[in-house]
Amino acid sequence: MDLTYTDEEREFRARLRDWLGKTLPELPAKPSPDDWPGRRAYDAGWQRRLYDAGYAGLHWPVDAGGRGATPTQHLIFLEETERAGAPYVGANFVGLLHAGPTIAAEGTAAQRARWLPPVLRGDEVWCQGFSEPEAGSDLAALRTRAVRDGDDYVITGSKIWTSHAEVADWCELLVRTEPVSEAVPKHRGISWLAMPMDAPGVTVRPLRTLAGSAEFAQVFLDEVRVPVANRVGEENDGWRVTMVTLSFERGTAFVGEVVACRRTLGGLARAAKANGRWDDPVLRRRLGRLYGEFGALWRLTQWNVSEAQASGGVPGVGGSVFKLAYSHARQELYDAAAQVLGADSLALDGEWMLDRLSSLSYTIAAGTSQIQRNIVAERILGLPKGR
Amino acid sequence: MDLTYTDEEREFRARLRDWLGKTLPELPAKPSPDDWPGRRAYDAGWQRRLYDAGYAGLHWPVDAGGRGATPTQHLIFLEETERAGAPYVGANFVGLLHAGPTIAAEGTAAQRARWLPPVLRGDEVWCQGFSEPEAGSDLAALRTRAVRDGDDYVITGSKIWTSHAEVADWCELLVRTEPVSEAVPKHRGISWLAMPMDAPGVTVRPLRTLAGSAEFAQVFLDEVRVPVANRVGEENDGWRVTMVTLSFERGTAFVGEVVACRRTLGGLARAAKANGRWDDPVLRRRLGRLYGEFGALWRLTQWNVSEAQASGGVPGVGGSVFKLAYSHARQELYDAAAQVLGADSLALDGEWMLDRLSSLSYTIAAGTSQIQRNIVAERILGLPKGR
Amino acid sequence: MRAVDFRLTQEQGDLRAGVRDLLAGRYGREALRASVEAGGALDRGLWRELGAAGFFALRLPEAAGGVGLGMPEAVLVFEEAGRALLPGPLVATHLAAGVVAGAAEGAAVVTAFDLGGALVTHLGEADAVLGAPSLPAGEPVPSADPLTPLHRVASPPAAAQAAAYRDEGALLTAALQVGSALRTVELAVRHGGEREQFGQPIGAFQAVKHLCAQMLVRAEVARTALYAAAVTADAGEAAGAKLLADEAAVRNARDCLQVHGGMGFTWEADVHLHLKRAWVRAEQWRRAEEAQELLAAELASAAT
Amino acid sequence: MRAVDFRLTQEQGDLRAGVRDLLAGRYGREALRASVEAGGALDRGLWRELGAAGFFALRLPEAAGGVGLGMPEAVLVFEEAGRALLPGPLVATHLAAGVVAGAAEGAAVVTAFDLGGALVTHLGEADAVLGAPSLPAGEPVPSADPLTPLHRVASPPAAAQAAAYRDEGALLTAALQVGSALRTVELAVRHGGEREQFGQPIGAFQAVKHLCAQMLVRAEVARTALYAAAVTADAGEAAGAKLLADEAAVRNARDCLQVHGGMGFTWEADVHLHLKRAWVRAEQWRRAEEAQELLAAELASAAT
Repeated sequence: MDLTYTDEEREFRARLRDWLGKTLPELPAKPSPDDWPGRRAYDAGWQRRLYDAGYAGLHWPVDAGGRGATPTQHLIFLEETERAGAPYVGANFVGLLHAGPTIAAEGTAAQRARWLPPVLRGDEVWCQGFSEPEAGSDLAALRTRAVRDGDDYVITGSKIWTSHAEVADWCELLVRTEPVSEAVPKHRGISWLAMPMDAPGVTVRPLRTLAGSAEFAQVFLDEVRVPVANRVGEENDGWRVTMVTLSFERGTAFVGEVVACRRTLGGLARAAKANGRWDDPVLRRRLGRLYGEFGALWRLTQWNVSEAQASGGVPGVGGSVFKLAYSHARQELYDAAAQVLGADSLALDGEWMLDRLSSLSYTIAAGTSQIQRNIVAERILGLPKGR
Repeated sequence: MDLTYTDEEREFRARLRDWLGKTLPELPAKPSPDDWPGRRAYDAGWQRRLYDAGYAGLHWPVDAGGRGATPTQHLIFLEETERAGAPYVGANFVGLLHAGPTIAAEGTAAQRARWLPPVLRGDEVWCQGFSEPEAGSDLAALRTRAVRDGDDYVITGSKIWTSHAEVADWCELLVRTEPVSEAVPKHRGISWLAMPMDAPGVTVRPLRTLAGSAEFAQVFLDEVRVPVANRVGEENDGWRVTMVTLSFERGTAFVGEVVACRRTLGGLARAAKANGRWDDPVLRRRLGRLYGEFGALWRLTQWNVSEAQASGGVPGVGGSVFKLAYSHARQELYDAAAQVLGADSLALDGEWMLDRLSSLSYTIAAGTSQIQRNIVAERILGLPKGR
Repeated sequence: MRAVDFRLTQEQGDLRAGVRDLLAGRYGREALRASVEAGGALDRGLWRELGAAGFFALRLPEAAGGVGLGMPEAVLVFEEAGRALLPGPLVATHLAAGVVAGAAEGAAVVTAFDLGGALVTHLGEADAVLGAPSLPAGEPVPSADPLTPLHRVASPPAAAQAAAYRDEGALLTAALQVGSALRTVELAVRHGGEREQFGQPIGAFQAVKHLCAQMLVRAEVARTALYAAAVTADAGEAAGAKLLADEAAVRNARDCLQVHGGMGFTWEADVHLHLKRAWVRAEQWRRAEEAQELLAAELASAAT
Repeated sequence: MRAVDFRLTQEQGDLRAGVRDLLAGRYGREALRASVEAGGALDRGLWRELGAAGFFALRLPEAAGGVGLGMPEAVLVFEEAGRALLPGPLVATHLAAGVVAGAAEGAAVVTAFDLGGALVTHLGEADAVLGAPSLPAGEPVPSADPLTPLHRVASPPAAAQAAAYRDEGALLTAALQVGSALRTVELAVRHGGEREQFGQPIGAFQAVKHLCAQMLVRAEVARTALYAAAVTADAGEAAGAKLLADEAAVRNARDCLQVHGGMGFTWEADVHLHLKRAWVRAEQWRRAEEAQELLAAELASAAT
């Protein structure tokens, strides 16, 4: 156990802080939430600055164009950018955190050369086409069908919960290349494809969330042709390829958010002092407890990163433990915020309610809490599967 | 909706209150918790007084020797005896609340005549032989075997969680009279027998609970002979016969306890005022919330009784809703008590800790909360059974 | 001879069924979604129909042109309104019947300072504010609940203004919450029975089953507290009913959302409407800590 | 180059394994149950062996005859003691090493006024009370925990007496709680895998599975907080670790009991020993509300 930073890490942090201090004031104004092209341009601009400064793909391997930084350096990066209020990864999320790492791990040299550099430069945006209306928690039950026709797959089906579909260039798409049968269980017969979003037959329909915004879309696919060369990994081996991506999602994707939550908690304390509710021990102790809990979650993040560091970068099922604790704590944070604000929490001119609404997805998205508990119970604790 | 009492009910309450005021001071001193024969004698004495005053078997049908009172009168009886601090039903619990009502509902005229009057007079004590070490939540998986031999069943097996086994005269025993097979599912092939506890082959071994007392026993049966005439209901029909009893257990058995909990809550408020913790809003509001919750549970009891009144006396699955809410509230009550008392809650010279320990069984005994939730989900809400 | 009987009388059952039919016909799902898209704007025609059906005049004496029924009947009616997510300042207008002209008939829309501060619901469409001498000016603010427009007034009155109506307001609001809590149980159970994952309806999984069971437990305990408080008119019981009903409505909407998974996170599902409205109602008339303190005070006085 | 690394060093791993082996050999289940039947009476021979193994002198400098290790190593050792339900005033005696003669070697049994009042654990067998000038007189009272005898002293000292040791005492107690919380996960998982009902191990039912999963989550979050606090020696982190560890130990013991069903309610099962001890420890050094207030104060000062 050693929570002190090396000289090298301290220097990395100092340089980054310096750069952020110079760069952030130069950024253009943030676009409005509904201005998708504007958001894409803004996110691309930020990514380009990171690229030029040598911070793009920090944790990607060097042979994939990344900087080969240690997980600890990556953690420092996420911590410092969040503290400084730098832009979120935004439209580049899937490219940098899902599709990119998948291609880096499983793609051919040609595929890496084609797809990775534009992601790092912020030139191309990816979206994710995994979930389907009938295949949510049971992702492997997906039905979108790809039929081989010469050098192409011809794809028909639909996808849901796709962020940034309106502005994406590419979609990391899971399709069924072999129908489920007695001989082929549902986890087999799936393939991973890179689909150009401007291909004929692709229709994007925005999906309005309970927060009133169109953060997601449904993507309808009607005989879309995708070259076989766009398949990453072997045919019918897409489930394994996907799991690489998903374990990234469950491992380190929440680092910045934990930092953000601790900042939120500070704002909450200030608000409670301002409106007098800090004097109510019920509320004060509730916030104290949350402060302790988010402190522990920040440490758990460091722990998971230490583990990832030791295992060569791929986070394990420990991410499920983190996600269960974090998603609950985050919802509790916004419940506490509502208690601090009282009736004022109902007015959307405050800053909290939209975050509270978003937080409702935390126990659902990227594997519901129920699914996470199954994973923890079966894969970590070794409890038997039910009949 | 009418929560006012009729003149007749008010008169019933007044007479009872009057009788309790005269009778309770005449009772002998309570025996110590470990003095089983003393406890039996004490409970029998109390039951005899009830019998002589016309309160025994209040809610039993008249043709079973009961008073045929309405459920509301029964509720008044339980409320007033609890408020007055009258003795609990104690050793007569199974006779009056499980075995007796079962025999009244399912027994022959001869069986009723033999077994019911001594229960009402407090002369004979019953215990319950349902659960087995390997058949807990899955009660129907019981293995204790009864083989027909002339006019007797010859019984071998063991039972667990049997209260008052040391002093009981009779045991309401569930046995397997037909082995489980393809043709005979486990719910079939069970019979209900009245077993004399002094029969050769019956061995009682006390079972110590986490509260340190021997409230329960294991009962070992080694070729015990029980006359076939002691069977209530048809052979192999014991599961249905039993369900009559269990629905009583889940329906109205907690009435007195809810009254007791409200009294406990009052004592807790006094203790908190005395040691100053009442001034802590965290604790005060916690107790306020519990006061509201137990108020609602008392009303839910009345509701269930109203339903039972309308359906002819047999409480339905609504008892599961009550039990889920009540067992949780009761455990929360003792957690709150520990908060009121602080470190003093650790000293067993206080009155709370033993009750706190007992309350730990509430989410387990008479159907765990997990089983109750299955019942509510499947039988009330109609959700499908899992594969 | 009648004994203590918690069950509804024939007349009460008929009343409830009648209101349910009325709302099903007049405020079904299409009307609900139209209200949502209209930002919670009230349908004055529907408001008058509610008035004509006795919704607001229910507890006014017949001599005063009312229906002459009591609080037990009122909570049944409001429970139905809560189920249907009927928008508008229903409680305030009901309390204003016989006090503010036009309220009883549904000709007037009456709101109240029931949020304990500067925020007022439906002020833009209100003809009066309960207990206020005149209609205050207010700035509209975006509302968390699409069915409850909010205004912020510059100088809110002293908290005492709505105090006279607080017990009854809290109880009727609890009825709306109970209706919502019962409705979200139904929505969760229906989805659990229909949605298939891993080769069976998700309602067959214990995780979903047990969530639904606890939802029913919460709703039934709150409903019992509500009915009892309506009959006894006891302030402590009313506070307990509000507390339990707020918890049931909010928790059940949350669990219903969880059962619905991603679908529950969409604008199209009704779940979020129940949740947001439950949040609003939890702040109205008597908040959780106020109810707990009132109950604690009752406990303390009962214990001495 | 070493980076920030939360994982145990080789030496730390060896230390933990060594302590686990020592306790398995010297304080296995038979010894545990013998302690229970003896009402928590201490085995002085074992106490001296613990002393010889460095349990109490672990953090004393080598120059002072100690082992010269730090708090990170101490919490690992105490975690193992918590797993094994090792009885005695372990924390107080450890804190007394170098202060009270004989404590470091396990020759003396030292208790403390760590319950914030008149109750003291193991006073009947203690040679000293940490920070007290002399051994106070006390009356034995029956204890909720069969492994923790209690005395009530006539005139308890001012709360300040144990204050100097509070942060470290809370942290080491948190370590005991974490050990217990991890152990009850193991007990629940083992029972869930073995006990069959309805034709399958009960651990195959989601209801049991999800209970166990949440137990692990609680224990792992608390463990992380504990290790971090041991490294940073930050008072706020120590308070957070105590708070989370208390919750984890108590809740896990409760859930473990639930998974065990009726068997968990028996004296023979070890579950109740974990629960009762967790209750005792939750009252020691820093109670939940004290930890919450300390954390709130830190939050407030960090936020300004």
